[in-house]
Amino acid sequence: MKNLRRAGYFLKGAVLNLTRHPLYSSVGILTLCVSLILVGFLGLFMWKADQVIEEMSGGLKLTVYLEAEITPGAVEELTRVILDSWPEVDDVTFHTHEEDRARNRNLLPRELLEELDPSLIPAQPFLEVQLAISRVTEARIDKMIEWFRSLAQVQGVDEVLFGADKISVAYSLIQGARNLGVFIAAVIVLAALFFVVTTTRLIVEGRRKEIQVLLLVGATKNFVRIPHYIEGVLQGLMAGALAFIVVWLLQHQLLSNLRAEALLQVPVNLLPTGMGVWFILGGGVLGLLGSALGIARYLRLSQ
Amino acid sequence: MKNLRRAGYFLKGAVLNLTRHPLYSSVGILTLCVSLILVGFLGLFMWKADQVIEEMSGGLKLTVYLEAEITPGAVEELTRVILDSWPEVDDVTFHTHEEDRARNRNLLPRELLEELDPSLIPAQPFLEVQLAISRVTEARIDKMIEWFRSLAQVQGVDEVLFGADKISVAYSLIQGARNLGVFIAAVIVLAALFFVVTTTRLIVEGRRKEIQVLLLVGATKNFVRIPHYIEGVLQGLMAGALAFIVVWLLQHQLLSNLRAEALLQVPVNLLPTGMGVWFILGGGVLGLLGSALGIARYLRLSQ
Amino acid sequence: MVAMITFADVTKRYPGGIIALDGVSVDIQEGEFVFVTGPSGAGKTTLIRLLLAQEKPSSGQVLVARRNVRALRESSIPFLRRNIGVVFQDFRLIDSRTVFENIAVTLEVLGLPQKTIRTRVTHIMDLLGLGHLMKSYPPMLSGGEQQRVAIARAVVNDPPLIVADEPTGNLDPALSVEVMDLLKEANGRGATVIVATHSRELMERYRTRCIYLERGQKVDERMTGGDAE
Amino acid sequence: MVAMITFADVTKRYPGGIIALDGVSVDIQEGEFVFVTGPSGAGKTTLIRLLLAQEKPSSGQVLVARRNVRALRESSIPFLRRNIGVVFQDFRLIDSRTVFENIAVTLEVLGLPQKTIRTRVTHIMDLLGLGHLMKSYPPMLSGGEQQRVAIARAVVNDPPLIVADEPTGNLDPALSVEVMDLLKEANGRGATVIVATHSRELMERYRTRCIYLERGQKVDERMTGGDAE
Ligand SMILES: Nc1ncnc2c1ncn2[C@@H]1O[C@H](COP(=O)(O)OP(=O)(O)OP(=O)(O)O)[C@@H](O)[C@H]1O
Ligand SMILES: Nc1ncnc2c1ncn2[C@@H]1O[C@H](COP(=O)(O)OP(=O)(O)OP(=O)(O)O)[C@@H](O)[C@H]1O
Ligand SMILES: [Mg+2]
Ligand SMILES: [Mg+2]
Repeated sequence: MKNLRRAGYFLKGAVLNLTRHPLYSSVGILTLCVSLILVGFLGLFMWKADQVIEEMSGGLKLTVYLEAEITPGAVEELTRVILDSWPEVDDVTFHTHEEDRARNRNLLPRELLEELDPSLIPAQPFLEVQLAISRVTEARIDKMIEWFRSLAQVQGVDEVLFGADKISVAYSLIQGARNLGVFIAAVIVLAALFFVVTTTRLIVEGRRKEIQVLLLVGATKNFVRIPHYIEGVLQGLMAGALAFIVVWLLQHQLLSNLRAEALLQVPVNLLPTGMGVWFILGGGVLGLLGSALGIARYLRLSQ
Repeated sequence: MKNLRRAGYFLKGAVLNLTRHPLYSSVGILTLCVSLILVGFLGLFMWKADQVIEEMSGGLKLTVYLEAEITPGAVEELTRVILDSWPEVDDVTFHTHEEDRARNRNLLPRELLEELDPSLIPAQPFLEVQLAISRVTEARIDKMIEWFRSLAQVQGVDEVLFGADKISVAYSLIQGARNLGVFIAAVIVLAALFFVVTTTRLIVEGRRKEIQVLLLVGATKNFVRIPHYIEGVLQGLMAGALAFIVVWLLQHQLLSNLRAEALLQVPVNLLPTGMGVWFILGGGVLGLLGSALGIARYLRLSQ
Repeated sequence: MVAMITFADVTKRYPGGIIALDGVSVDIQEGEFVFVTGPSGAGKTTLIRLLLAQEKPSSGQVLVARRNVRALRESSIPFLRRNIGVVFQDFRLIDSRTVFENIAVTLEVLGLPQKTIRTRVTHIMDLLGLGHLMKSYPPMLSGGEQQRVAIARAVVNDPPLIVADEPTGNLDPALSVEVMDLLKEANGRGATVIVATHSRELMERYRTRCIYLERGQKVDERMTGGDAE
Repeated sequence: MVAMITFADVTKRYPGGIIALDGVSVDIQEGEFVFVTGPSGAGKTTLIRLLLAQEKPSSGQVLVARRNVRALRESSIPFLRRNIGVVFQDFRLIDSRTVFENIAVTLEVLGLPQKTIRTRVTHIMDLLGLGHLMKSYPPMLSGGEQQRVAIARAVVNDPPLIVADEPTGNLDPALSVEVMDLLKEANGRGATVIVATHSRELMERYRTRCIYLERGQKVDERMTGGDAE
C-alpha cells in the first residue's frame, strides 16, 4: 500500500519534471531524438552498405570443372557434399557443357569468332559455388580453401578454379569495410551517448536548487533519482517514436532520390515498421542510461 | 578610451564565464569538440570514400581505335585535340599494334591459345582516354559522348569504343554515392549544430538569474551578449584544437588498422597538419554560431 | 526532560578559513522554545546547518535526539531531516512547483496518503493566509508570501523539532505575531522550537530562553521578555 | 522642487488576475526620502518593479525623471536603470562572481575606469563591514552579509534615485541603523530615496513621509517619527 503510494509519487515527480519546465523537457526529448536519428540513420546506411558491398564484389565464387562423362547422380552427390560440409556456401549451380561453351564464346573477340569453327571452342561441365561473404570467417577461410583444393582429386572432378588469393583479398576488403563501419558506428554511438549524458547533466544542474530542497526536507536519494529515471525513460520513448518517423521519412526520401538520379537498382527495402519497436525501446534505454549517468555524479557529491 | 575599456570588460566577462563555472565551460568545450570530431571525422571518411570510389570504378575509359597506317604526327595531333577540348580528360595514352595483340591474347581461354597461330589474333593501334570522374559534370557528359562518337569520322580514326551507357551508369553511381555522402554530411552537420545550440541554450538557462541581474543594474543587451560571444569563440578555438588532435589520432589508428588487416593499398594520406587551422577556425565559427543562436531567443524575450 | 539537542564544544571552520562557530556548547531540552540571536555573521545559520547535517562540525559533537550527527551514515540523513521542520533564511522553495506542491513535498517524502496530504496542506495554508495562492508558483509571490510558504512547509508534518531562521524578516508586525503564535502552539503540543532572529520586538514579546552568539562564540544566555532581567 | 517620480492612477494586474496595485497615485519629489509600507502582499515590490520597467502598468502612467516608463523604447531601459540603485528584496546577487565583482558590476556597466571602480567598491565595502569578504562568493555569505552586498551595489555609483526593498530584513538592529544612516547621507547629497519596509522600528526612527499601501491601494500617507501625529 505504502509502496504503491510511493510509486505514485515517483510517477508524479516524473510528470512534474516533464511538464513544468518546457525548455528542459523539449531539449531532453530532442537530444534523445537527434541522437537516435544519428545512430539509426547511420545504422541503416551501414546495414545497406554491407548489402551493397556484397553485391558489388559480385560475391565470391569458385568453379569446380567436372569431367565430361560425369553422371547426373555424381553431380548431385557432389553438390550435396559441398553444401553439407560448408555452411559458408550459399548456392551450388550445375552448368552443362553447352553453357560453358556459350560462356567461352563471350570471352572471344568478335573478329576471332568469325573465323572460328564453333566446335573448336573448348567446353566442359562445371559447378559454380557461391559463397556467402557474410558467413565467411577468418578462422575457417584457410581450411575451406584447402578442402576445395583437394576436391580436384575426387573422382569425376577435373580441376578447381578459384584463386585463393582473390578470395582472401575480397574477404579482407569486406572485413576492412566492416571494420570501418564498426569504427564509425562506435564514434557516432559514443558521441550520441556523450550528448545525451551532458544534456541531462546540464538539466540536472539547472534543477540543482530544487534537488537540494528535496534532500533538505528529508527526501532519500531514491526519491530524487527514481522520478528522474522515469522521466528519462518517458522522454526516450517519445524520442524513439519521433526518431523512427524522421528516419523513415529520410530513408524514403533518400531511396527515391537515389533511384531517380542514379538509375540504381536499389532494393525497395524500406525500413520495416517493426524497426519502430526497436527505436522506441532504444530510446527508452538511451533515456534511462542518459538520465542515470547524468544524475549519478551529481547525487554522489551532494548530501 | 571608453571603448577600449568596454572591450576590456567584455573580455573580462567572457573569462569570468569561462572560469567560474567549470561544468558549463567543460561541457561547452567538449560539446563543440565532439561535434567537430563528428563532422571532421566523417568529413575525412567521405573525402577518402570519394577517392576509393574513383579508384574502385577503375575510372572511366574510352578507346579510340586507329587505323594501322596512322602516322606518329597524326596520333600526337589527335591527342592534343582531345586534351585541349575536354578538361574532363585526365590522360591520353597511345598503344601500339603489338600492345593490342598482347591485350587480346589475355582475353582468350588458355585451351584455345594452344591451338592458335599468334598472328591470327587481331590487333590495332589505339588511344586510351582516361576521364577524371570528379571533373565530369552532368551538363557536359552528353555533349562529350556525342563529340567522341563523331571522332570516328576523323581521318585516321577507325572506331571509338566506349559504351555511352557504361559511362552514364558509372557516372550516376558516383553521383549517387556523392549525393548519399552529402546527405549524411548534412544530417551530421545539422545534428552537431543542434547539439551545440541546445547545449548553449541550456547553459544560458542556467545563467538566467545572473543575466537578469545584469539587465536590472543597467547592462545593455550587448553588455550581456558580447562576452557570451567571445566565450563561445574561445571555447570553439580550444575545442577545434582538441578535435584536430583526436581526429588525427583516430585516422592514424584507423589507417594503420586497415592496412594491417585488409592488405589494402590505402594511401598514407595522413590528415595534413594544415587542416588543423581549419579545425580551429571551424571551432571558432561553430562556437560563435552556437552561442549566438543559443542566447538570441533568450535575450529577445527578457527585458 | 531529555536533551533534544546537544552542542558539545562545537567549532565550524568553513573552507577559506572563516570560523563560523567557535567552541559552542549548548543543551536544548525536549519541548523547549529557544531564541538564538546575535549580529549578522555570528553563526546562527551555521548552527542550524549542523543540526541538519548539511555541514559537519570541524570539531566537537552535535547530537540531535541522542544521535551523533557526525557519525550518521549518509543514508540515515534523510530520516534525521524528516524529524526537523526548517524555515530557511532564504526560503528554499521549489520554483517549478506550485505553493501547494511545495508544502506537500514534506508529506510526500513521508509517504502519506494523498487525502491526508490535501487536508493538512489546505489547513496550514488557510492558517497562514495563503489559501488563494494554492496554484501560484513561488516566483509569482511577494517576499512575505514566500516566507509564509516556507513556514507552512516546516510545520505541516508536525515535526518534533522546528527550526526557524529569521522567519519574520519579510513579514509585517501583525503576521509576525501570527507566525510566532503558530510556533508557540506547536511548542505547546510538545515540539522543540528554535528561532534564530535579530528582531528585538519578537524576543521581547515572549518570556523564553535566549542564546546570544557573537563571532561564533556563545557570549550570553538568559531569559528575555518584558519581565526578564 | 521637481517630481522625480509620478504614479498617476496606476493599476497593475498580474497574469492570473491578481491586482497588485489598484489606482495608485503618488508624487515623489527630487531629493525626498519616503517610506512605503503596508502588509505582506500590499504591492510594495510591485511599485518598485514598475519604476524599473521590469513590469509595465496595466493602466495609468508611471513617470521617472519626467520620462514615461511605459513609452520607453526597450533600448532605453538600461539607461533608466543606471540612474536607479535598487536593493532587491531577494538580493539578486550573481552567484558566480565574488562580492567585489558583484558590487563592481554597476560601475562596469557605466564604463568607468578600473581604478575608479576599485577605489569606490573598496570604500563602500569597508563602510558596510564587508571588507574581509572581497573574494567570497554570495552563496558563502550569511543572510545579512548578502543583504549588505546588495545595498553596497545599489549605492556604489551614487545614483540620483535609490530604491530599497526591505533592506534590513536580515540585519541586526545596529547594522540596520548604519544602513539607514547611509541612505540618509545619500539623501543628504541630493539623492531621492524610497524605502519599502515593514519595520516599525525603522520608520519610527526618522521623521519622514510614509506611504501606506493595503491590497494595492494607497490607504494613508503621513509623516512618521517620534514627533509626528
Ligand atoms: N559556505 C560558507 N563558506 C564560507 N564561509 C561561510 C559559509 N557560510 C557562512 N560562512 C561565513 O560564516 C560566518 C557565519 O555565517 P552564518 O550564516 O552562520 O551567520 P548568521 O549568524 O546566520 O548571520 P546572518 O544573521 O547575517 O544570517 C559568516 O561570516 C559567513 O561569511
Ligand atoms: N509575477 C507575479 N505574478 C503574479 N502575481 C504576482 C507576481 N508578483 C507579485 N504578485 C502578487 O501581487 C501581490 C503584491 O505583491 P508584492 O510583491 O508587490 O507585495 P509586497 O507588498 O512587496 O509584499 P511583501 O511585503 O510580502 O514583499 C501579491 O499578492 C503577489 O502574490
Ligand atoms: Mg543567517
Ligand atoms: Mg515585497
